[in-house]
Amino acid sequence: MLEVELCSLKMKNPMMLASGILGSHASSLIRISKHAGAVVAKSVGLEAREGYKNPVVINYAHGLINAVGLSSPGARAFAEKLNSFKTEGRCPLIVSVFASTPEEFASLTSFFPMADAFELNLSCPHAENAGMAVGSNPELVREIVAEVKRSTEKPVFAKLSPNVLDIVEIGKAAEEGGVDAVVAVNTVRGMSIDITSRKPKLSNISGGVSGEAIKPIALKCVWDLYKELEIPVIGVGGITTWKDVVEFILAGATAVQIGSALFYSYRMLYSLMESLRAYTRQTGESLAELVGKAHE
Amino acid sequence: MLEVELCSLKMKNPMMLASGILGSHASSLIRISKHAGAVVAKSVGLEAREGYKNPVVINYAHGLINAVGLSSPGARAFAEKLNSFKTEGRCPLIVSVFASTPEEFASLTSFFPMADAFELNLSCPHAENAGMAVGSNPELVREIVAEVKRSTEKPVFAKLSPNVLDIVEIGKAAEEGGVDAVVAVNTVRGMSIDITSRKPKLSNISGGVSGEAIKPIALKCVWDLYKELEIPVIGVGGITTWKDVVEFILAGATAVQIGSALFYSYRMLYSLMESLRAYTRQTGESLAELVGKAHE
Amino acid sequence: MYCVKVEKVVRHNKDTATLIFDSILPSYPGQFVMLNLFGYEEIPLSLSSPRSITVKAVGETTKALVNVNPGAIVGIKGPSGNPFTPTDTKALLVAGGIGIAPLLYLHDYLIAEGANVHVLYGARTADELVCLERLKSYEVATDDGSKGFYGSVVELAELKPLRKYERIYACGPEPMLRAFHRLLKERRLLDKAEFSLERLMRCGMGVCGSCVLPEGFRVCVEGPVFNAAKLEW
Amino acid sequence: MYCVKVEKVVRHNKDTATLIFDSILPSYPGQFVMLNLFGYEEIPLSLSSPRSITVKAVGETTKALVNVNPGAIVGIKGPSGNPFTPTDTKALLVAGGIGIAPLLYLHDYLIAEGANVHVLYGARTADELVCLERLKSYEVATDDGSKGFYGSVVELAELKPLRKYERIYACGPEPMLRAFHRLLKERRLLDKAEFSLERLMRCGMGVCGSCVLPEGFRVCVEGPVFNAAKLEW
Ligand SMILES: Cc1cc2nc3c(=O)[nH]c(=O)nc-3n(C[C@H](O)[C@H](O)[C@H](O)COP(=O)(O)OP(=O)(O)OC[C@H]3O[C@@H](n4cnc5c(N)ncnc54)[C@H](O)[C@@H]3O)c2cc1C
Ligand SMILES: Cc1cc2nc3c(=O)[nH]c(=O)nc-3n(C[C@H](O)[C@H](O)[C@H](O)COP(=O)(O)OP(=O)(O)OC[C@H]3O[C@@H](n4cnc5c(N)ncnc54)[C@H](O)[C@@H]3O)c2cc1C
Ligand SMILES: Cc1cc2nc3c(=O)[nH]c(=O)nc-3n(C[C@H](O)[C@H](O)[C@H](O)COP(=O)(O)O)c2cc1C
Ligand SMILES: Cc1cc2nc3c(=O)[nH]c(=O)nc-3n(C[C@H](O)[C@H](O)[C@H](O)COP(=O)(O)O)c2cc1C
Ligand code: FES
Ligand code: FES
Repeated sequence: MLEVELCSLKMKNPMMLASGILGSHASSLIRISKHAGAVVAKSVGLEAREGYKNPVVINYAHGLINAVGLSSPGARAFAEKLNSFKTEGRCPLIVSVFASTPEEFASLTSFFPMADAFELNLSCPHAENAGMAVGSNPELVREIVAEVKRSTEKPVFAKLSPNVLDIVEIGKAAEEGGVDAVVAVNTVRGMSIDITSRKPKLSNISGGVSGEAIKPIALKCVWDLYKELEIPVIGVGGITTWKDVVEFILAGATAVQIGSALFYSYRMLYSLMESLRAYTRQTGESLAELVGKAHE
Repeated sequence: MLEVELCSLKMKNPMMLASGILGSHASSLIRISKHAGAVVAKSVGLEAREGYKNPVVINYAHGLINAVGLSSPGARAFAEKLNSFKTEGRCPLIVSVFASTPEEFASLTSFFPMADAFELNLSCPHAENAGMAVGSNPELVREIVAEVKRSTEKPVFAKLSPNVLDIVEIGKAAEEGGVDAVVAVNTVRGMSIDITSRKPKLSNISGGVSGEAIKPIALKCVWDLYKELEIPVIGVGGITTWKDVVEFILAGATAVQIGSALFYSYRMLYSLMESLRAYTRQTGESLAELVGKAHE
Repeated sequence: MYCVKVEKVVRHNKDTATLIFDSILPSYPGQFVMLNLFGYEEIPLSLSSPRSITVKAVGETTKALVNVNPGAIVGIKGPSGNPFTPTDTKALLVAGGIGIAPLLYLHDYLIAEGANVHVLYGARTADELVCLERLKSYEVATDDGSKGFYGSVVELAELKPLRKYERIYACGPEPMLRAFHRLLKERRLLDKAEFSLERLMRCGMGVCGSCVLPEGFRVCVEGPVFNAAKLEW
Repeated sequence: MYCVKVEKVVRHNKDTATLIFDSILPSYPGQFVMLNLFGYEEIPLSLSSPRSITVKAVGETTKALVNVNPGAIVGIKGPSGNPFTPTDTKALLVAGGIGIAPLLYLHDYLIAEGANVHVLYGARTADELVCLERLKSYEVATDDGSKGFYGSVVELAELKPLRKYERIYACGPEPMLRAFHRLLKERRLLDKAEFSLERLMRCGMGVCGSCVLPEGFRVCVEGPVFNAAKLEW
């Protein structure tokens, strides 16, 4: 009842681990893969990158704000780290890549033979020359996608930012470039100030808001993309309960990603899976049947 | 210690009632004016407008989502309603106006001799031909502001939307047009779906998210506008506690607006005022001294 | 918002019905819900018991509600609003038309509290009087004299020794409530009385301002039940 | 994040100090805080008592911390992480270098619980041994023999009847912990032992993944204290 097929990936349930959450080590990805439909590794670029200084993540009553700054060991070193997922992982592995140019994006795919699909980070809101900086220009998005598609046979997903005037415009550009699915959304620009020290709480001053606060914002993006695109939409942003999963599916998400909710527990996906199983048993419908139902 | 002067308006504290919250009747505006630095009336257009069907507001654990749809009795009727504020109001009255063209905007000001200032709604995310629909185009924003400024001697504020790629670009356009202050932000696009009925909860399908959820998003806008503009910034979005007020002031807000928090209590502004008084007594600094301090 | 199922529909006459839900809504008499009949509008309705509403068809949504089939799912926000202040002594309930709805709940509640409850209930015709079987002690008035007192419920009330009652509760169309307010004022009984008012409601949660009274109160939060003395009528 | 004031700074030697806060942080021994010295980095530090940290200067932030002035305001996230499992019987604490910090807190806590506590504490030189005056029963080891046993603290431990202790707690540099792990494994005592580990931490709240061990555990959530038997060393 929970199984989903997404661009040829067979997933045991529609829940994927979102990029950047516990995705820097094969060991945590393997652990989470036990109950995930798929896992997305932390975004990786060609070269090693330090990321911002601590503090890079803060939590508030309604979610998290992070400015990790795409820290990563670089493609070669990360590929080595991920190798053990091939034998021990229990679900498809999606490798998230960031870069500044179409060529650079395309050059990344060959490093990761263990990947079952690629996710293009066109949406990190707090990185220079990467993420949103390249992902808010529809022309560039189309080119990036097209170039990456030429470099690999595997499915390619484009992860979009909500920090644009019209996310559908970017989604359409990705679709025209030949992308297999869109992922909506990455974090929403935001920040927080400590009133005692009178300083921004993040070393980078601002970052991206994730978690429950952004759920209605992400849901609206999924709704709009589902309406206007032909390709599948993967919903992400604030999903914390099984009801949230259903809400995103009804809005049009074929699959969902879960990030910040792991804050509450490593076993999050397991308990969501159990609840979703109970739900489908009760309604008698598979989750796949519910995709986009709220549009009817 | 709490007094603020904003574009020649003398305010007993930096807290203004945000537009659209309890702002359709003089009686509620008068009641709130007792403890507010200023009040902004519900946005009004030239003609009467029904707004959307109920449900128009929903609440979730982290804020509200509304699609009232700029319902209003039209300029003439509303001006009559507001008349009694002149004698009974206890703070400056700001009239918020929406329209589709610069000329229409400008024509509205003459209806409201009781207004101490005007706020231009360039940012409602769920209205056709008004709000964001006109407020996301920098050229048009510049023209609207210029035209309105020609129509009145009173201070004019431009209320901006966070649903754009670059709010500073719009803020600068308003500044170039001659606006006296910018107000950031209006609500963030969002929606919610009821999983039992499998329908969007709002009659308009989507609406604008307000309340605590959007505080970090609004704060980032205020921070960026303060950095790049010369004119005062009025901060709004999710302010619920006195600490939030201080946080916005540190980020660069000369004054703040409070909307959704009135959900908790009509006496919200009173209790915030008392807390802010205690805070300034403790630190020995006036709130006006703190504006933008977190940038240092 | 959450959903409840309509378990049973009791038709009282051609345009009034009581809808009984499949679950109890924790509430006090006088509180209302914002009820969303999907595909129609979300409207405010007083609870006529902890698990029912009693609704009169006056427009599109109420018409659809009165004709709803058992099993229908409706969205609910609330119960919310200020309830009636209960008493365990002598209470008079004064209802006009569908204003009986919240008073039905109050009636049962006060009797359970051990109060001595009497109801004055007016309508245009006998046919419009509903749920009389639920009332322990009542007198009715009809505009056309088709049942009970010939005249309005306020005229009926004028004949009564109102001072005898510890508390007086009223709900009905605003002209009726205003007339009753005048009567209570003359008799200096405003303090003892609570009125349940109606206003156009949009949000039902105290933010939009559409239900605000000239006194500055919100019907959805400070009301719908107000002490009659607070109303500047 | 919230802020606390550094009330007092106790310098132990040229690069180690204890910072005492103006308020108690509700916590258990073994838990850590993410401490933000504004202008520097936010770093993980174990509590050395409910209101202090004991820190050794190894880089920019720790250097600045050791030299901080009383009155300084620092940002705190936590206390968080898995604490040591307490005991009220016989306990052995094995510290290497600044690894003494969480064990100081544990030492006081176990004694208050009525446990019989003995400490083995190693460092490079006598000068690096701190807070000895807080320890009730201890033996020290130095790499250069400048005080106590001449050798490493693990070599010292090897000479001890470890089986006598109900629980064994260790904290120190990873090579030391790995050597001690081997020793405990040989003696089949891994089950009785808990180790406090360090890893580069970014978020300190279980989401970023930078502190994850090859076993899949997060040092910031499932750790920093782990049962030694769970470590695949
Ligand atoms: C606190 C409160 C409690 C109420 N309790 C009950 C009750 O228990 N039973 C009952 O039958 N009715 C009750 N009402 C009235 C009920 O809400 C309206 O009859 C209903 O909203 C009309 O909706 P409609 O779509 O059927 O009619 P419409 O076509 O919208 O309008 C028909 C008539 O109803 C009036 N009306 C429309 N919307 C509202 C509104 N939101 N509030 C008040 N009047 C409105 C209009 O002015 C018009 O005269 C209550 C109203 C309030 C404010
Ligand atoms: C759970 C935990 C508890 C700790 N408790 C204490 C304590 O009580 N007292 C104490 O003095 N130290 C403790 N540490 C170590 C302390 O966090 C590091 O010494 C500190 O982060 C170094 O920061 P720096 O800027 O001074 O040095 P840097 O210039 O950043 O680095 C100096 C050295 O410290 C290492 N290091 C840097 N960052 C970290 C990090 N986040 N975690 C671990 N090692 C790091 C580097 O690899 C390098 O060798 C603890 C670490 C962890 C993970
Ligand atoms: C600490 C942290 C790090 C993240 N790193 C990345 C990243 O490297 N690449 C990426 O595409 N998204 C990254 N994200 C965004 C998430 O993948 C996700 O889109 C976002 O957090 C919203 O989902 P959530 O509310 O379930 O967390 C990160 C989020 C967090 C909180
Ligand atoms: C019910 C409701 C109605 C609103 N109506 C208006 C409006 O008419 N004009 C306007 O400029 N903003 C309107 N807003 C936006 C608020 O003024 C404010 O910008 C926003 O809610 C964020 O502030 P808050 O989080 O304090 O509510 C409305 C908000 C709500 C919740
Ligand atoms: S209905 Fe919105 S304030 Fe009462
Ligand atoms: S430090 Fe981020 S998961 Fe542990």
